[in-house]
Amino acid sequence: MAMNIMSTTGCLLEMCDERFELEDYQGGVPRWCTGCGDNAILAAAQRLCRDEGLRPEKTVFVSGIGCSSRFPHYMKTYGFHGIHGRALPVAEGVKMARPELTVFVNTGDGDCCSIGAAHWIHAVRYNMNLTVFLHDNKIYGLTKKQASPTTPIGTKSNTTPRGSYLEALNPLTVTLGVQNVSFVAQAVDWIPEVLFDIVKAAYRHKGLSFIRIVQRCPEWLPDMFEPWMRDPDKVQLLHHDDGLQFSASLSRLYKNQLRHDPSDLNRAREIASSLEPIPVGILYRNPDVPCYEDLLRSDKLRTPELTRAVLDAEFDKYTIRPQGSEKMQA
Amino acid sequence: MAMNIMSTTGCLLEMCDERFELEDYQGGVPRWCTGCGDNAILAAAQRLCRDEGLRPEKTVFVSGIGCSSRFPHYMKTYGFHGIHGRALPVAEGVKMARPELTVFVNTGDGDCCSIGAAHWIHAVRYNMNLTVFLHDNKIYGLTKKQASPTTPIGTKSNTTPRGSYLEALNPLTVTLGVQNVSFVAQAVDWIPEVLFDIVKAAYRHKGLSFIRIVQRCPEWLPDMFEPWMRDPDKVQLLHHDDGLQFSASLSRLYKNQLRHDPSDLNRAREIASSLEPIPVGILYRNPDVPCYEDLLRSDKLRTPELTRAVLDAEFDKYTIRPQGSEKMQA
Amino acid sequence: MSIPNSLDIPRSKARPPARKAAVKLKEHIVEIISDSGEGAQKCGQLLGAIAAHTGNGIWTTEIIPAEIRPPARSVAGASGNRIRIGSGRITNGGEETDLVVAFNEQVLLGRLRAKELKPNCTILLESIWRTHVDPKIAASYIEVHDRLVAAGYNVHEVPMEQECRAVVADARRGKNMFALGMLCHIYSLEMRLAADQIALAFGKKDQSVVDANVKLLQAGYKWAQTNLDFCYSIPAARPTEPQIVVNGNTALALGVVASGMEICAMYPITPATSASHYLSEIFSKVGGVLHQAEDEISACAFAVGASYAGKCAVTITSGPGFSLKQEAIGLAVMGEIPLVVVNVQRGGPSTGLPTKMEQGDLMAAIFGSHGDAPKVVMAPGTIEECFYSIITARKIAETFNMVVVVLSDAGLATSQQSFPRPQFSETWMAPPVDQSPVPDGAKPYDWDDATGLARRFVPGRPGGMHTLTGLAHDRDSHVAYDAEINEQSLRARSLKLAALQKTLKAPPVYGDRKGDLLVIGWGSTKGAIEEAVGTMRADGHKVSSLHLQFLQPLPSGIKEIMQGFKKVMTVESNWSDRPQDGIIDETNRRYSSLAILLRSRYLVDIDCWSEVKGQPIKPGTIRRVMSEKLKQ
Amino acid sequence: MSIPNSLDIPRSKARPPARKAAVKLKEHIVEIISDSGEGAQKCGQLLGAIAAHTGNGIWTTEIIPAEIRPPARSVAGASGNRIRIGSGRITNGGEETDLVVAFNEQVLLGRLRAKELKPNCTILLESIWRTHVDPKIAASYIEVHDRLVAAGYNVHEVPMEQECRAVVADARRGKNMFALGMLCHIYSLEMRLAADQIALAFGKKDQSVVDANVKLLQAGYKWAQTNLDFCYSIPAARPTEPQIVVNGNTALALGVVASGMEICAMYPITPATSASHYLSEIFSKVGGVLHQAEDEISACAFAVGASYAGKCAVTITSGPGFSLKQEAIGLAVMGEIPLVVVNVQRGGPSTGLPTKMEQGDLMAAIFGSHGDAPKVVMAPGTIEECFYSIITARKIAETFNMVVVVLSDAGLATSQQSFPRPQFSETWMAPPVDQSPVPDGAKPYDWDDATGLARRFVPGRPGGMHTLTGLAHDRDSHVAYDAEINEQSLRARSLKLAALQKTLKAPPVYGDRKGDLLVIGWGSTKGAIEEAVGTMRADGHKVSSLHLQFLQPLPSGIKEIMQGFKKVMTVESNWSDRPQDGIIDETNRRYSSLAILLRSRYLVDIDCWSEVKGQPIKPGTIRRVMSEKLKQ
Ligand SMILES: Cc1ncc(C[n+]2csc(CCOP(=O)(O)OP(=O)(O)O)c2C)c(N)n1
Ligand SMILES: Cc1ncc(C[n+]2csc(CCOP(=O)(O)OP(=O)(O)O)c2C)c(N)n1
Ligand code: SF4
Ligand code: SF4
Ligand SMILES: [Mg+2]
Ligand SMILES: [Mg+2]
Repeated sequence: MAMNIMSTTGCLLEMCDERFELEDYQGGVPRWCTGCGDNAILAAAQRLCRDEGLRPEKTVFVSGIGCSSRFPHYMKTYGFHGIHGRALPVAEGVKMARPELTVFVNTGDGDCCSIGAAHWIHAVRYNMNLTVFLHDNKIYGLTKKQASPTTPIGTKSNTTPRGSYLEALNPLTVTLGVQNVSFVAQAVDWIPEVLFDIVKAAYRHKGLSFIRIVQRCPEWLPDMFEPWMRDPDKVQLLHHDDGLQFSASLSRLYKNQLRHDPSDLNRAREIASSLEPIPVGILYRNPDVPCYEDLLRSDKLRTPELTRAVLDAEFDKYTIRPQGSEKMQA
Repeated sequence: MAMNIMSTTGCLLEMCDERFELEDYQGGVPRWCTGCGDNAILAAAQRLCRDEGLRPEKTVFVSGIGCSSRFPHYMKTYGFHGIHGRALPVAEGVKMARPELTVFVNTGDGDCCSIGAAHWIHAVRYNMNLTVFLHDNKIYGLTKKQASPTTPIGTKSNTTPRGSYLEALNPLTVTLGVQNVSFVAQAVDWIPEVLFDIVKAAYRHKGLSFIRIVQRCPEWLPDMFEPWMRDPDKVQLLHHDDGLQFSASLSRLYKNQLRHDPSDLNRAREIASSLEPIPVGILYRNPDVPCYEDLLRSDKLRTPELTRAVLDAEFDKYTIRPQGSEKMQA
Repeated sequence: MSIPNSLDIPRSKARPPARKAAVKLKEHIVEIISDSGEGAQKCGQLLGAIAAHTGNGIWTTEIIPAEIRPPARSVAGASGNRIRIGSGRITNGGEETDLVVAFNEQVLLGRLRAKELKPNCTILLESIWRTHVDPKIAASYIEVHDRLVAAGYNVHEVPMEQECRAVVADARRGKNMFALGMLCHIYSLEMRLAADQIALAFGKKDQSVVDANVKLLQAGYKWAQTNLDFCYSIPAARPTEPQIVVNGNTALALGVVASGMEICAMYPITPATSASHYLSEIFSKVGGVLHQAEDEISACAFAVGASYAGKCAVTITSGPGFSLKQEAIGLAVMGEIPLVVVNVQRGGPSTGLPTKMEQGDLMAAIFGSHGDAPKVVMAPGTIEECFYSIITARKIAETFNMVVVVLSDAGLATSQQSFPRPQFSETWMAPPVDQSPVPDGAKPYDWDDATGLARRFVPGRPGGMHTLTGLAHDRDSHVAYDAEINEQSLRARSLKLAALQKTLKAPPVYGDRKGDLLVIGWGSTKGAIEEAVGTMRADGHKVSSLHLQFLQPLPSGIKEIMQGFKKVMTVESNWSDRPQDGIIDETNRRYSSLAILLRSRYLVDIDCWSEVKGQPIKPGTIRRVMSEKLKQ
Repeated sequence: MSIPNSLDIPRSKARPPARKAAVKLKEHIVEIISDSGEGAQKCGQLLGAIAAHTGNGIWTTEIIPAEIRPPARSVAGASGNRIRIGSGRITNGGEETDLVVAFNEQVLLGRLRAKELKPNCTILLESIWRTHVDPKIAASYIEVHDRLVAAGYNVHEVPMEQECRAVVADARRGKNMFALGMLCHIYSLEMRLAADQIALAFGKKDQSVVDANVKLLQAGYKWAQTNLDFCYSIPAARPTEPQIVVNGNTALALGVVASGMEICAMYPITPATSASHYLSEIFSKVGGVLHQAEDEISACAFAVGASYAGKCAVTITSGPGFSLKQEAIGLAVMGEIPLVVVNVQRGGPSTGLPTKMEQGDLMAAIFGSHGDAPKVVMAPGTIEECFYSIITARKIAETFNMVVVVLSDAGLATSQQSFPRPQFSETWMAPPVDQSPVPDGAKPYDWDDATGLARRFVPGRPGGMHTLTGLAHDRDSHVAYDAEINEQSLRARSLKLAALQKTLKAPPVYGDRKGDLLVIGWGSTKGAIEEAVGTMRADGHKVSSLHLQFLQPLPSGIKEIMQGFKKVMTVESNWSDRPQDGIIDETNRRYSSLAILLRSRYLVDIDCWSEVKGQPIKPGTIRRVMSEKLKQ
């Protein structure tokens, strides 16, 4: 329950009025498989909400369809569990209508990179102030193990019983190919500390922050993520004064680190191309890309008075007044 | 009309049997506006067909909807003028069913990069042996001047009367962001010689060759392309021993040239990002990416005999024979 | 070529211009056609505006070539406008054309072949081609001219460009105002009004442009006065209240502004797009947002998101886009999210006839989404209804938390008509988004047992947090696969339609409530059907018509109305098999859309007649159909 | 909790096991349920296979939890199988369960709440929980057990895991074979057959696995023999020809192979996907290609492209995917490209009930695409028809150059039934792609005036070059906006349906052709409806049924059949408003889908009854509905 610790000085800022606890964000009991990486993402999101003091009723998690898209049900905020592939346009609509709401998006590798690919490209282009979690488990989870665009080549699945045919799509390089891109990061579910740091940086970035989270699916791909988890050197942490900094303890475990300036797009694309080791951290950030909602929304309020005035001005252009026909035709 | 110049030696190759003239590829009279860049693309395609001796009945041009998608009607080959945004999947189906056909795709910046964006990304990924012309006039032509994803920021259109809001999408960097990409080039309609060279290289590449053609639309954007045409230095020709080589006369006019090795993906992405000057030539080529149709099609022929055999083998798995029930239950 | 052979029409050229008395007409249909870019559109619009300001009823129809820029002087290239001017209210485009001003003989041929000209109509034909340097062009002109004359058309050659040259440098671009001048004389329209309209139209440019155009206007007037041996007047009935003259798409856009909706998401598609063009001009002035999405699915999902967030949104499209939106529409139905979907229908199926009129999407609007997806479907019958239907749609959408589909069509989209200037009312708009805390224990889907209605918690309301889902769900919005819960929620969503239906009354019968034949229609055919019924009744036939604005749910009272008639039939612009085709019989005939709905509901043997020509159905055609039906 | 209160059932525990004589039964319904992953599915499948090999009729139904991996011991988590075993042919899942083997009390509770168990059914319950270390679990077990006993269920506690431990190390994973052994004893099934089936199922793994499982089987058999005081036998009728036992989706996939189609394009979606899984295993063996596209639109467009190129293709999906395909389907209609679209329906609208049965997409199949898009719609009524309908669909598609939609559903998809092993015929397949030169002067759309049929030129044919277009077009496939041409082509596409209809005859009436009540159905409800009619008739009621495989066009002869009955109603699994709801009356009641179609065509007052519970309709329910209708 929310603890109302009203300050005696009557702080004006609404956000200071109440403090929220983790359980204020905990919705239904997650129904993901044991060991499913989605649990770690949920924990990071709930911690973020708490730490940033997000009001549950002003926060919306929007998703598509898939295991990962069950996410909103497990939050105690507002949620929208929509249709397959359309999480991003729904979220854009929410944000455009109500810019004061904090909007997150949960989408899967099928949801985002397959059926939703057009929306993905264009969401990056619109650069609305949304935080996007791409839960990339490299498989179709909910529909029981079909290859997704990010499934590594050769993977046996129910639609590719002799191994999948194509190189995996790299969501990072595609995202970084979009002109308007403003924030791209990569995280892995099994380093919660870094996952949280990235989520926080993404949330604090104004614009569309796109986080690809490599997410384990023990149900269908029990062995896929093993090598990375066994060998910390297969993960390369990206650090920078303008990016993330890692604790000493973490650095002892993850020795493979690279200094990367998130403002360097060309370099970001190069790093993003690496499949082994996988880069983890902020690949690109440009705080100067304007947000679509700011460009599109006028400062006018939709009041009846204004509406009447504008309508009347428009009607005037098309009006024929009775006096106009004072003189009858011969 | 096709001239049948049967060689006396009875050449075995069908392609040698007949020679085709340009008019063998000329269909209905083009209905594009005067000065429309689509005309130049049509001329290049017809010349390619002639020079490569493509049999009209074995050649298919597939398109979506838009001014540019009228293209197939103006060829005298087979054509498929489909629905908006779906040129690529239709072409993929044609090619998968009939790999022996030569299949071209004509698509517009709206058709390909907006409504068709998911198919675009995935067509690049499938890497089927198709030659794709992206007629990029930076506007919705057929529907009368709405901003497209490639419309430069600030452009006035019927849906952006106060100027378009977003940076133009760069089709090259997005395409180059797809892991399986095998051929990316950029051409401009107003240098027909280079356009043709690129079209030829694209056609000869086995795999999906994606050509973004900057195409003038004098009807809606009469001034947009002026600066480039006035100043040849705003175009940068890419040359390489493994890429294009330019004639002396062309090089006199287009002095701004850059040596670029088409096998260098990182460099290709950097060059592709340049908006001014615009790079023209082959940005990337990798002949080693396998084609989806080769991966997916078995060498089996769909004969009744084989069908009977396979069906019987399957039925056997599920069959209960009368003798199975010889013994009745108590 | 199909030039009729009636020959006994006096030709003007034989006679010297005489002093004329204006012949009084009840109405006339005028066309101005040219290559595209020559300004016939503008000329027609202005003629319509002048007539409307005079007090005449008008109906203008755009003549749009199929291509962006068809070749000059081509049969398929006619671009222009057609104006029906009448003494009283005009509700549709009427029959064939009485008088046409053509800038070349080829575009004229196109109209002839389309059978759009009356057999003996008056033709004012630009004569410059007669002496064209290209002998082929000159020959073509002379040949067509002579055949027209021979076929009985009342052809007047007009040296438009030549006359214009005396006034302006670029004579080709001035022709349209010259033509307007001629028409002002021919229809005895006031030059002052015409000059005012020109000033309004060109006011944005500088005064010299206005002046040049007025000069051309006067030259045309003068020429007609001097050279033509006829002129008309169409007495105008003085309107008692201010009118506005707009086309259907402008009316839709104004309706969006008036309805208080704040977000319109769209993807360009003909013939819907011009509504968005207009909105993109004005919407931001009231704090509205026009979002051009990357495709129709995204546009619809965006609108769904905005509506969910508390701002009921609208998405505007045409047939192909409507098909694409079906899944997202189903989500709105399931989530009980209010949503207005406008479908400006065009010829189908598939890409079909993008610029042409058809009413082919009614069944897709009702039944298009998979599963049981009850939604409201309504169709404006006039330009005025285009405006008000959006306001109604928004209100129903938010009252019932339903999807409301508004079916306009290409006929209404580009046609202009005058109607009383709307008086804005605050009740048109929704109250501000409710941000009050949700009462304890309230559930997001507290379906009312009798009406199926539930409240709705929009984000921002404390205590209302829940996750909306497209999966089957219970009153808490929790995913539920339970059999009973599934039936409960299907029932609730369906009951809401019945609840709305209880508030709807059958529209008034046009004509008597008893008779031999009742024609039922919907959407843009309203004016033509009622005009046809009106003339038939004037001729003594016992016919009436009923025009439905709500197609789902159907209002009650229709059965009782039908019982007053011996025969009932629908008249629609969507396909129905012709009974006269040999292979067609009662076991396989595919009826037109409304007929299917009415037959199914009322079990009455309702016949249908339909035409799918890409053109509005003409009153005369409907008259003929009714006569035949009466005889059967 | 809803445990019935009948108490007078003797309980087994009180009595010592006695020497038993097998009680002869006509049929029994058996369920095996567990947490998912515990193998109840497998046990059920094997039981079905053994019974089928014995010569019994069977119908197996999967019990699928809603989540991928629901928590252990959860009410919503039951995973398993339900097998109806009968003496004769079995055509549907039947009524509630007679005997259930449950691996824990929670999954059992779920089935109870879903009202899937007969009030006094026999329960074999794993007893290990009684002594569980977690006192909460033990308490829960005891509480449920006691209440079940009190409620009159015939509960037998079985120490399955404990008994298994004596045989294998991982006792938890062996339970299912133990259970199978018990069931073999209970139903007097032959152990040799059971061992054979186990060998077949585990043959891929090594022999030790087979041996272990056979040991478990024997242990179960023995236990039941020793400890249970009842056993049954269900006499089997010997089939005279070979049968195959597959589920509906496997039958569909086999149909695709048999039809000669070469390309299947799909996007994963429940419950359609398993058909594609199977195809992805076997299709390449016959030179076929299974393409998993990036979305459903792409899958459909891909199939359209392949069909256009001469290889009639199929695309398989379920409701939401079907909605998305509507635009591309319209293109195939317009281009007259043969195409087979399979929609394995699930609960709607929107994402709805992904794993559950419904017949909600009939109207969307007929009317879903914008404009007039005539297509063939057919629905298999049995597993066998799943197989043959694909062959028929391909043939119709290519004969008429039309789109054929095949509507299966989640009920058929995962249910198994035996039917005569098909004998492959070459005529099932299309001839090779025609690559001969096109005759001089032939046109790509040479619509026959009587039937609307046109030939088709596929790429590769010399002289046939043309551009297919989704725009309105003439016989040359040239874009044409002409009014007459548009009507001509709409007419041709529609006539083809009538031409097909002339070849269709009404299906046979099940029962007499005269009587008090005719029930009309379509699709997967066939078995249940006919069973209900059969029992009603046996009870002396004058009822019959008619089951339609073609929904568009409707075959002729239906009206004549209906005339033989006093009352006609449809029974369907899609929503219809309940007349007893206060707000519902004849002016607003929304009828179920087939009822709408039949009412509209035949103007007969056809009532409808429908249930939308996500479950196949039970014969008993239909019987009750018919009885009520007879009384009205
Ligand atoms: C339109 C539509 N197509 C297909 C589906 C079926 N479907 C549900 S989830 C899913 C893919 C899930 O994969 P992903 O997006 O990677 O999410 P995950 O389950 O792996 O988290 C599919 C194909 C659907 N519900 N709707
Ligand atoms: C589903 C659908 N949506 C929208 C349209 C309308 N439409 C036709 S062409 C077009 C865009 C054309 O732009 P582009 O692809 O750039 O081609 P261009 O005309 O510029 O060559 C649109 C939106 C349509 N025909 N179908
Ligand atoms: S199937 Fe995979 S992604 Fe889905 S819940 Fe289980 S582990 Fe997670
Ligand atoms: S509108 Fe533009 S793209 Fe279209 S034909 Fe004209 S010039 Fe070409
Ligand atoms: Mg996934
Ligand atoms: Mg374009």
